Amino acid sequence: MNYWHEFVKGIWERNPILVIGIGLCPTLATSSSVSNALWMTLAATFVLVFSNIIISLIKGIVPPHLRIPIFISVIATFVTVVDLTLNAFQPEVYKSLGIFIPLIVVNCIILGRAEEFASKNGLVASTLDGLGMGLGFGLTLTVLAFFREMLGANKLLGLTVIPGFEPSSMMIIAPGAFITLGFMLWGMNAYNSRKKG
Amino acid sequence: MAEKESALLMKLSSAPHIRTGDSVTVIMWTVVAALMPAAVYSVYLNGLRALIVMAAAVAAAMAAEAGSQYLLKRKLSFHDGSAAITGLLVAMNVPPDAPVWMVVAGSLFAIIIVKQLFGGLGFNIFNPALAARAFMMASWPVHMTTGWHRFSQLNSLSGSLTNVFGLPPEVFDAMTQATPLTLVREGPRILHDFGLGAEALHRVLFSPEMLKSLFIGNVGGVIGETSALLLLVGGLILLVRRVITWHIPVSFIGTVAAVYFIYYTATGFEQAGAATLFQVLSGGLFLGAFFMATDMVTSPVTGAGMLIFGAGCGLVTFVIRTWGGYPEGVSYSILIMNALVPLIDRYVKPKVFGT
Amino acid sequence: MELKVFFMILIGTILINNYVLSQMLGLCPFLGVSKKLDSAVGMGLAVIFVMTLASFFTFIVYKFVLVPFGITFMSTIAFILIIAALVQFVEMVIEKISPVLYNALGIFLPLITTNCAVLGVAVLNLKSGFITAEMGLLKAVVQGFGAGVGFTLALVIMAGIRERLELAPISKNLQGLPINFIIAGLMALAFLGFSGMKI
Amino acid sequence: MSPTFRGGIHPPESKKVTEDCEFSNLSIPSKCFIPLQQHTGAPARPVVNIGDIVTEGQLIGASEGPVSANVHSSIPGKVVAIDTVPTVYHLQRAVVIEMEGSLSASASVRDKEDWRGMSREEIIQRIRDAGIVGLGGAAFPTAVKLVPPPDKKIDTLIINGAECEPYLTVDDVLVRTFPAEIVEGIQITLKALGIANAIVGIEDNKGRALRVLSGAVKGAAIEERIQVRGLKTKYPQGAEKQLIYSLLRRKVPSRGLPMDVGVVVQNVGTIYAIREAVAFKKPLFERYITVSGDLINRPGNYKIRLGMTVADIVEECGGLKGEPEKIIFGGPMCGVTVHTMDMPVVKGTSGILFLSKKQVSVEDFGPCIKCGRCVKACPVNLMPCDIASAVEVGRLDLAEGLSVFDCIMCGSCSYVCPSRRPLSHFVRLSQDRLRKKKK
Amino acid sequence: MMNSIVKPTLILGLVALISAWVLSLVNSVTAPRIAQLQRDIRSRALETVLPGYTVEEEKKVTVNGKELTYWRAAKKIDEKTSRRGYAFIASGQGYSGEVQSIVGVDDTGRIIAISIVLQSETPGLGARCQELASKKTLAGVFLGGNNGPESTVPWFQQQFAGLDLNRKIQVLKKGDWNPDMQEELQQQNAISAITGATITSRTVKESIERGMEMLRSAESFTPPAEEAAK
Ligand SMILES: Cc1cc2nc3c(=O)[nH]c(=O)nc-3n(C[C@H](O)[C@H](O)[C@H](O)COP(=O)(O)O)c2cc1C
Ligand SMILES: Cc1cc2nc3c(=O)[nH]c(=O)nc-3n(C[C@H](O)[C@H](O)[C@H](O)COP(=O)(O)O)c2cc1C
Ligand SMILES: Cc1cc2nc3c(=O)[nH]c(=O)nc-3n(C[C@H](O)[C@H](O)[C@H](O)COP(=O)(O)O)c2cc1C
Ligand SMILES: Cc1cc2nc3c(=O)[nH]c(=O)nc-3n(C[C@H](O)[C@H](O)[C@H](O)CO)c2cc1C
Ligand code: SF4
Ligand code: SF4
Ligand code: SF4
Ligand code: SF4
Ligand code: FES
Repeated sequence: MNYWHEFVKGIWERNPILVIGIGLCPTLATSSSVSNALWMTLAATFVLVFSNIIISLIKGIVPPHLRIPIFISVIATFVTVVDLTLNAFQPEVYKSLGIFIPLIVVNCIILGRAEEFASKNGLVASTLDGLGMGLGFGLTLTVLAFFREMLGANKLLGLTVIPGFEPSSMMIIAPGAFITLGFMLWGMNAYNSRKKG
Repeated sequence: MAEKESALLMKLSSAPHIRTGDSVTVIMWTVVAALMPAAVYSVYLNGLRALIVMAAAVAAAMAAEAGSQYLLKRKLSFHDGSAAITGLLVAMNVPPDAPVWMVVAGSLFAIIIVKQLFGGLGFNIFNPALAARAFMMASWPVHMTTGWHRFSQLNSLSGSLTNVFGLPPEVFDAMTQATPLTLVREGPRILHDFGLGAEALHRVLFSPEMLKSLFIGNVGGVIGETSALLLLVGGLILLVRRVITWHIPVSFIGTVAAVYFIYYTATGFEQAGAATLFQVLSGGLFLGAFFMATDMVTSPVTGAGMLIFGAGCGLVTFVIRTWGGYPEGVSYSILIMNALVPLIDRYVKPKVFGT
Repeated sequence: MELKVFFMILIGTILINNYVLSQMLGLCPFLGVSKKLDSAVGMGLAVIFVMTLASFFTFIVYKFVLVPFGITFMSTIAFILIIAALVQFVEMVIEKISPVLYNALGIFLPLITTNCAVLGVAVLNLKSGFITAEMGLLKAVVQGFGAGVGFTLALVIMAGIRERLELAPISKNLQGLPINFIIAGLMALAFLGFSGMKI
Repeated sequence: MSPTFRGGIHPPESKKVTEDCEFSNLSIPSKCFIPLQQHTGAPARPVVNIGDIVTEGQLIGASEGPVSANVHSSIPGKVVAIDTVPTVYHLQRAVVIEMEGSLSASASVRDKEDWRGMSREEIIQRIRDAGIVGLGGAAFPTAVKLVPPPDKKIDTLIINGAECEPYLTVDDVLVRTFPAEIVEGIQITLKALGIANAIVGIEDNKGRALRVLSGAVKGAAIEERIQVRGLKTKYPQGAEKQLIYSLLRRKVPSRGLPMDVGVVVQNVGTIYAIREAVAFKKPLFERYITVSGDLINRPGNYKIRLGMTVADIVEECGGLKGEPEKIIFGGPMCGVTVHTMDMPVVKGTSGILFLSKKQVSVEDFGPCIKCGRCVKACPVNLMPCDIASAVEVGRLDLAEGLSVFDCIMCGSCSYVCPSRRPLSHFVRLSQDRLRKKKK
Repeated sequence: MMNSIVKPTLILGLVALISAWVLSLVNSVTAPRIAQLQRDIRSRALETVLPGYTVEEEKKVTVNGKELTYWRAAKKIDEKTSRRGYAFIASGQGYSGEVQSIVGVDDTGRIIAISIVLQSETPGLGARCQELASKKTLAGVFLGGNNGPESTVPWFQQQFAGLDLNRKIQVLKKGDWNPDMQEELQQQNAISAITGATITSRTVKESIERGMEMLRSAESFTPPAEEAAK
């Protein structure tokens, strides 16, 4: 088993958003600023890694037909841990991520990893897989947030980028999110088809 | 995308062998010409600034069209007039004092994102100029909602609105700085500050002077909407030249009038007639109904479909103006109905002869 | 007066804060099932059905089980399990009662469990303060129904547009997801027209 | 207002050029190429051999099978070849005859027979023998049309004098020149059908023809009921489904025939030919045509022998003013372009047009801008824009749902399209492809 | 048969139990903090609008069926004298929803400060009522340019400090506020509206005036002029 590969595959080659096309709602909704995106990455990666760990540990004793409900319960438990912790210690972040924290539960990246990987692989591989996928998700999210925050608020992490530039506030609301992601996917396709020759 | 059939069109050419004189280029430039009365008048009313804004928008739109056609390796057809219309309408949809960079951004958005990405002329789903307006509205709301010109004093077409009702000068001043539709919403609050009731507002808004001003053209508003009369002239040119059909303008304006009349009557408003007329003449309804809802690419192809489309536009306009957050609903109503056009076209088809 | 409140909830969820176009919820099925108009309608109906029921059951469980026992922190787990069970149950019932309906909706039902709009409406019902509100249950159910209708509206419009675009010469790399996102963006732009609406 | 149908178009009429040209005869050509198929259905079987001497009007091709028509020699002479020649129906076998001997068989030479004494069968047999086919364009064997299946009850004969195609004036001049003959032809046809009602439909722009024919109907004291009615000038007023709807408000069902609503439609030229066939036993070997267009030196309406080539006609009509962009058999809306001056005139040829670049459309086409003009123009309420767009990207499945087989190929949609899209061509393409796919 | 229903239920129950146990542990740590935070928001706002005062009691007053929550506070000037201060919650319907602020007034009816605690106005327009006048730029932070001082009170809210609620407050359109305008506006007892968001600006002003009206029915104020006369 090539542990390095398990880690990096999620970042580009099997990037959950750009390649597999899942987990779209949190991607769009939490990319209005880089700081939101980073917090979301942290939250999702936490859930991914720990649910992968638990699931790879208990994979032997789970009755096959109860797989899904049990996996969902495990995931939901970690999501709730994140939810409560953010609410207590990062109230501002909690407020701006809104309902997308509980919705990590249905983010199919996580369930998908549990099903496809953690329930079949060992502890180390599953942990690395979770980390890699989380990073891939987070990286995409952050790049998207970078463009949206810069064009939509002329800010990055709260600091003005170009004094005097009047940002297009559409970029930080829904239409901007959709259009920017559309362009990112377009770029990805163009890059891939060029590479193929 | 399957391979185009062009190769199969024999050189010999199939019947019919004669064609109408109307071409896309002729149609498009006719629309530009029909917009000219209102545009020229607007320059007279709002000053050279309006001309600069329009010129910049048109140039940007045509350049964007040429550039994206070049990059997407399509046939160059930026001179067919459709991009010019889009640019012109982008400009006619912003306040006279709008910054030039903003209309340029609007034109680029319209042509590149709304039109060319979808395949260029004929394939766009949304009206490019209106999508650009919505884009600018969401992006730079301050520039889109300020910078109106007050009712002009130096105007030979229609006399300026005078303070016939003896309102305090500050009040009159404040009121004539807004667009008529903004006034409907904000007027009561302005008056309230001076201890006056809303009736004073209605006396001004629905007065014959105001209606005349709206019709002939002397109100604050976006570059294109200052004179209902000249828009009507342009619209009639399009009707006579058969560029557009009566269906959309008649059902759009008719629905707005009908619904407002019912609304005002039902809410026991005593000046229902004048108020309805006020609603019909303001807010760029004529600009939208004659020049933008009629964009054939983004409206249904059948007459019945057009009637439904126009009525839908009218209804949504009423809803947004009456209850919505924006004072003006024409542009959003058309955009929303644009999204429904594929469904309308799918279900409203003429019955095939003999079936 | 009360009727107006419910009407406002409906308008709010369908037009003003449309789940897909404004809240960005339920995007995976929105993009996944909008290729054909027929399946869009089927999916839409299934979602309306499940969202309405989910609003009802999650509300009941929250108010009468989680709150009295002081375990509101279990709400996410409870909700997702309720939704999963509900979808299973609905699937079984429909299969028994109406094979025709089952054939029409059946394939969409499993997809709904992982549709974040359904969990979203359950969570939003909490955030809207319906739990303590007067007629809260009814408000929650209306909100669930409205959210489903809003989702369906967006889905059906999208399907119409996508069917038409099949004939358009869109660049190869832009076809599929990229252009669909741009359409969604423009639809969202159009729906901004309803923002700030008050009746 | 004159009756009409929904849809249709108003192309420039361009009839002024020839509408006042009385009929004149073109010289008899020295060589004729007579195709064995000049009609819808199976080609005729040649009954002469190379080297045979034939007389004017002699049978040279016998009809084969239920839908076919006889073919006759149009000049006296010697069969020099039975060869494949280009015709408007693509490559066809044709009998080539070189002029020899004298002319004898023209109708006026024979004595008129009393057709009232003949039985229906006898009349129809004469029509069949004479090789009459529809002269309005479709060239369907007329005798077949006159014997509808027993379950179809015919009650009305409609005479198509609409002549809605631009440039063509041959039907107009025919009605003005031979009103009495046409009335008699109608009477014969009514008798052949065993009914008494006939309506002649003529577009309003041919006021003189309307007046002359109404006069002729009134003048002849006849027992049949023959009406002459004006129609709104609009293309394709002459298409039979539209004509029937305008005159009787009956809708021929989708993919049905006029007889499904109790009607038989015949062109005025066909009626004239029927009279000559029945009363004078004259086979169809000559017809009147319009020669027009901006490039012909002597446009007009001429009587010509079938099988005469375009080159001979050009020579007879004073030559061309320049290189034509298109030479068209028929009208500019429905007609077909020919690519060689050796093309022979056949029974269904109502006119030959020589048009310069100025007159015809040669532009490239662009994308559909969804203006809906084609939808408005289509007389059968199709959505030509959608059909064409679907075919263009190879989506036959979409075209199939759009009733492409109801298209009457009138070309109205293509005419009005501001984007110059060859819509009717795409519709035909979809028909061909769908037929192929079914097989 | 029995087994196929009982066993899964038991297993799932067990999973739920474990999860509930884990979560209750986490909850026991977080719950007090969450409650604490909720209290803090209000007390911090009170501190902002009544600087130097000690809040004594929370009271409610009902006028025409409408309820106003307010706080009485006092500030020591010297050993003997102390001054009263009040804070109340003012709320009004803005452009797209409720706009709520906490307003501090002294016993002469002058605004000490306000703090907008709730709004859902349009970003870029009405939402600028909470905008800080920050001049920090990315380049500035990284290259160490002159970033200027950062204010902690949103500029729109700062305008209200010192206005006299015994007179009507005027809403003028002078463009975005800057410190140079302060004096002139104070003289006119006016604020300058947020550009393009007159509705929001007006809402804040009107809600404060309405709140003050209600507060007057419960507490008495000595206008500055009378105080001077004394
Ligand atoms: C401004 C205007 C409004 C019209 N309103 C109507 C109408 O409400 N109903 C109607 O049947 N025709 C109306 N017409 C007449 C139509 O132009 C036209 O006669 C009708 O579309 C029939 O078209 P057709 O000749 O292609 O069948 C209106 C014309 C104009 C110029
Ligand atoms: C588009 C179109 C236009 C037509 N116009 C005429 C016309 O003007 N006059 C005419 O006699 N036949 C016209 N026809 C042919 C008629 O439909 C019909 O075939 C003919 O009148 C039958 O008479 P026939 O068999 O004597 O030719 C047209 C056909 C089509 C498809
Ligand atoms: C998209 C949009 C959002 C708006 N948002 C606000 C808002 O948040 N607050 C507000 O007071 N007015 C808002 N308005 C209303 C207009 O800006 C209105 O014209 C303005 O309040 C008048 O202020 P002015 O006199 O400074 O132009 C909005 C208008 C639009 C079109
Ligand atoms: C009657 C008419 C109205 C038009 N209205 C618009 C319009 O509102 N906005 C626009 O961008 N283009 C308009 N166009 C131009 C053109 O149709 C438009 O750019 C297409 O949508 C691009 O595919 C119009 C054209 C015509 C003929
Ligand atoms: S699980 Fe959720 S995020 Fe993943 S594809 Fe399905 S709906 Fe989308
Ligand atoms: S062939 Fe032409 S002129 Fe004759 S009927 Fe047809 S369309 Fe009319
Ligand atoms: S689709 Fe056919 S019938 Fe309709 S206008 Fe075109 S050619 Fe004529
Ligand atoms: S006439 Fe041409 S451009 Fe107009 S809808 Fe038909 S095909 Fe499209
Ligand atoms: S529906 Fe997929 S993440 Fe929301």
